[in-house]
Amino acid sequence: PFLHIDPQSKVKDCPWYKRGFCRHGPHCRHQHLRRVLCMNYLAGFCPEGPNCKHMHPRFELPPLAD
Amino acid sequence: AVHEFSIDSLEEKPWRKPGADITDYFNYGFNEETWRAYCERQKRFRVAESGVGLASLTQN
Amino acid sequence: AVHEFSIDSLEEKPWRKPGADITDYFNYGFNEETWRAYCERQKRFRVAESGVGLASLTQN
Ligand SMILES: [Zn+2]
Ligand SMILES: [Zn+2]
Repeated sequence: PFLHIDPQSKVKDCPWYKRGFCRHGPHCRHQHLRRVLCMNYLAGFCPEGPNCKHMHPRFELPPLAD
Repeated sequence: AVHEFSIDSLEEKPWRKPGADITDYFNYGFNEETWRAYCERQKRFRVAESGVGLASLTQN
Repeated sequence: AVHEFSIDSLEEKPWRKPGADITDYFNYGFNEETWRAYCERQKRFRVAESGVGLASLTQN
């Protein structure tokens, strides 16, 4: 078996930052994409669902894989 | 504000469709029923409070 | 160990340092205070409205 290094991993969207906070800040190996929080989702419900132009961040912690 | 419109006023309820991820629509583990109940409670609370106070509780 | 991940558990708070760009650490325009409030809101709502979700929040 050979070591598979995913070339995309370096530019992977940081799941922690996507959640709202990443402790690694500028030193994170993943990408930190600035986004806008959906105010409806923040209130609890957004009828746009996956088609919303703003973010619906999940609060569940990302897997510990990295 | 989002609480002003009722979920029942929506013609389409796409989160009910097969394959839909309900967490795309509902935050905090809400589903249609618990969200409706929450909105009703908010409304009653708002009436009881004569429209004061709630804004500061929900906007943050 | 099972404990909730919280910024308060971090020994270092590098975003406070002079010259640090807080948006490198916090998304959505959050800062330390608003992020903390957001986390509290998430926990409160999840417990109050659905009774679920805490397990998935504490497994780190
Ligand atoms: Zn990150
Ligand atoms: Zn939205």
